[in-house]
Amino acid sequence: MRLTPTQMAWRAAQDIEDGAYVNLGIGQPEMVARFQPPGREAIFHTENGILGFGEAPPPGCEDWDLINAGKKAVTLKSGTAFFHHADSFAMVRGGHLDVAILGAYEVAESGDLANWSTGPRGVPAVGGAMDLVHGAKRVAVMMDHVTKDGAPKLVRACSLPLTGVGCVTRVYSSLAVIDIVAGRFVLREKVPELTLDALQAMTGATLHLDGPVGDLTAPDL
Amino acid sequence: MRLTPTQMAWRAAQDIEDGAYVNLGIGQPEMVARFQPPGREAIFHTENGILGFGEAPPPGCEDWDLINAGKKAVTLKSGTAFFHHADSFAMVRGGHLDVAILGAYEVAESGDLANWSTGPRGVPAVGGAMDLVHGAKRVAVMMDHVTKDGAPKLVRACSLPLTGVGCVTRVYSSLAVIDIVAGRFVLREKVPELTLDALQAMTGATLHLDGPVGDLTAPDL
Amino acid sequence: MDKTLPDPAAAVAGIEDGMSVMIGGFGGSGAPIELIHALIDRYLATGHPKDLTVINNNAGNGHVGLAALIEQGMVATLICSFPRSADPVVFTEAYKAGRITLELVPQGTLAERIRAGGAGIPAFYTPTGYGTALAEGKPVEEFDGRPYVRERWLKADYALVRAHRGDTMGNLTYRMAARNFGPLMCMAAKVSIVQVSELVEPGGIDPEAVVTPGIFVQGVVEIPDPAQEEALNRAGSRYPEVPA
Amino acid sequence: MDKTLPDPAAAVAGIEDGMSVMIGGFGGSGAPIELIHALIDRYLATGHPKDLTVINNNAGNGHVGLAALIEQGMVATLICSFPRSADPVVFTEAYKAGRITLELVPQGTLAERIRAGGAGIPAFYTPTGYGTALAEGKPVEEFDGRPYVRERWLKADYALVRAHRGDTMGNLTYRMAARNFGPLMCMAAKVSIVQVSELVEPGGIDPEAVVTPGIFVQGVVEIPDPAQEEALNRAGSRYPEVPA
Repeated sequence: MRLTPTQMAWRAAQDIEDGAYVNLGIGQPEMVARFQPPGREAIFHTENGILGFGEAPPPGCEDWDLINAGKKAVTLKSGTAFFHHADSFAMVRGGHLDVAILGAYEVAESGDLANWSTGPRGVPAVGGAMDLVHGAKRVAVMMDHVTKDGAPKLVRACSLPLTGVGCVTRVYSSLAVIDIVAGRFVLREKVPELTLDALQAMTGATLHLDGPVGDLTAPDL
Repeated sequence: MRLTPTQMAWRAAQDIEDGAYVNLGIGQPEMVARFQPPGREAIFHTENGILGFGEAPPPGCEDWDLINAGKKAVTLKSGTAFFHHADSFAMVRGGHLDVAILGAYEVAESGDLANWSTGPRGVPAVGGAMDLVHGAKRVAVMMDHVTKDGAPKLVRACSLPLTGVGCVTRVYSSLAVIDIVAGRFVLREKVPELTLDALQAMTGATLHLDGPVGDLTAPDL
Repeated sequence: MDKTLPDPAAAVAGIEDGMSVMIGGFGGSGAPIELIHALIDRYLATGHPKDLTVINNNAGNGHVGLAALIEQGMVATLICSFPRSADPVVFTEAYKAGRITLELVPQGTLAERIRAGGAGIPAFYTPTGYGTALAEGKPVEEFDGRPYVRERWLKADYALVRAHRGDTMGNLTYRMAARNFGPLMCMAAKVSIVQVSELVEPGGIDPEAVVTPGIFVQGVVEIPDPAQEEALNRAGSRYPEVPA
Repeated sequence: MDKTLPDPAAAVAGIEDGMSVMIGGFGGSGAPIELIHALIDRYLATGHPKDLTVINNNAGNGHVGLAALIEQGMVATLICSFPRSADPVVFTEAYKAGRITLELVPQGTLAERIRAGGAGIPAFYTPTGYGTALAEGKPVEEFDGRPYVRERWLKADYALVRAHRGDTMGNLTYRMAARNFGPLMCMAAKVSIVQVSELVEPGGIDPEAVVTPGIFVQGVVEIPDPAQEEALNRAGSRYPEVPA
């Protein structure tokens, strides 16, 4: 009834155009790269200075000078380019990326995103997230619809420290695809097994409709 | 009795240390490169993105993609590097150059420099001069001591539009070598044929002494 | 993904009246002569584009390239650092007659403003120009006891650039000092069109040697033996060759 | 001009108590392990340098390189974007025990602040961090209707960087994603010390391929087969190998 992380990644991948420049956040969003629809080829950017890298090498064949932002080994493809960190974030901040897909703790109906800190305990770490949310033309989030405890992650206002203000435009959750338009959650797709009321009950702010709501389905992956 | 431009360039060259990074202004200062003392090798920077270029090629052998800031053809040397304009001015503005030697219309005892505009007539053009005067660790001027009409070019305050405020630290004139220290002209060397009074009469602000004044002499060039 | 364009005419077809156009080159070195001349051809055939704002380090030399663009009356405003050259007659006459507006910018500030435009930095502080006529009216602030001028980013609708080798994904290398403003302008324009002497397939450029990554480039057109402004001027060329 | 240094010990000999040191690398990629370990050797032998402010993207991994530097108690303050790693125990313990101060900076802002330090730009505006805890207390200004945070340049007394090929004049190339912060840190430090896998004479690097021009480098030391942090950690290494 709910999409697995792999299926969320598959769904997010369907919206990426051929030739798009894409940054995928560390962790689950990285899987989006596996599911490019046939005939489309996106170019993947990583903060640490590679454009157009390829998949992970076979174990034992890693080159530790060729890694992605998650410090995982990647490979070269035809047309790869290397550059330094300032040029890399010029691409980000300068609005040259078409899509960034990030994980999140919370997304507010205003588009506010919280994904870098769960509060004052522990060691804070931000990486490139605060830059990415202001750079890409389209900033999407991929996350479970609710927390492990069942609390909504789509909320009226974030309770956790913000990564960015008003920056998210689409959420691929485990239950729905939701756009953020003018400070409102607009439901585009939901898993067919769930009624609108049931989905609303798991969502921390009002779900608005603007046209028909599609079925959110994904192949078994 | 007065140094020729070539001799001024020779004199300025004597103060450039081995291994110094140097930018020479368009025109007469370019000649400084010819007179590096034996055993010393400076590395020359040009605003349009070359570090470590060599002399002009023989006529007919020019490559018009290999030019200096004065749009004159130059040559490659071992250890040359190319870079874009933002990196080039990062070198300048970031204080990485050891010496910049520029021409001037006027230099004030405050270190103010006027070398880009003779007033509202004509077409204004500034190029890289305003950047260079704030970049190099040592900004020197090489110029005739007086105008063609005999008016002082070393003045109390510049009458022409400024290139930079308080930026010049040494002047190589056709008659003297003068440091600018704490808003005063300090005479270091003068041509021996000229009395101090005669030199002062051709200078628009007081010449101060701080230790002995050397003889400014240069070989026949 | 293939960003190849068939010819210079197609490459400049999207430039409209009133647009801002960054044109690469420092003097003739790096000047995209064929792209500029294609723009002139279109203007002569259709009357468009005109009222352009052009950003270049200089203001043209002789009667080819940027000078020819100005000579046709296509340029309303020029943003540059050094509008002098061996033969600056075209710009000088247009400027003195009030037919063209000049915004003079120190060269390093021009470069940094363009980089800032490409890098999403709306403003920055520089010591350059402080206390001079070129900083009049600009905000000044002290940092660590030293005064600095605040400068704004510079962006454009189009960039026309000459590079050396390009692949079909838009990755570029340049040739010697022809690099100059090219990489910056590719970053700062909505649409960057690049003429390359040699067009190769992806993989034809060492990833370590890429100077402009393809993300900054929207179109590439191959011009195998590009004209050099300096050589044209020494030969006394004009563009178009025989004015109608 | 020859900027060659004989060995890592000589390369780090000038770093004094209380200095700021930029250390290149993104995780282990580009980390100058031999230079860091030479600094530890000196500290173990002399008690100096200590109270360092270190600027790095991360906070070390395992018990080698930057983690080992922190483990020795040589680092008073760390400026970084992401103090997590596969094995962040050294930093985490030091931080929780209050033995090290952390200044957390968004990664792109960190890179741009370092570049600004090298480029003579004392401050710039960025959208990054606006409205977040990391921008608290920083000046905010609107440009074209959008809010931006003002950030200051970041400079350092020293930079320790790993490059790939270097010539004796300090011109450098890097290896793949090991480039990351290296070129920026070389620009922003008073003294930049670079370990290279291969040291060549001037002319041994194609002038088009130079990534860091020699003007940004004060010393070069050849380390032909540099250790990789990731490989050391997978082998369970510690530095020094057997703690005294």
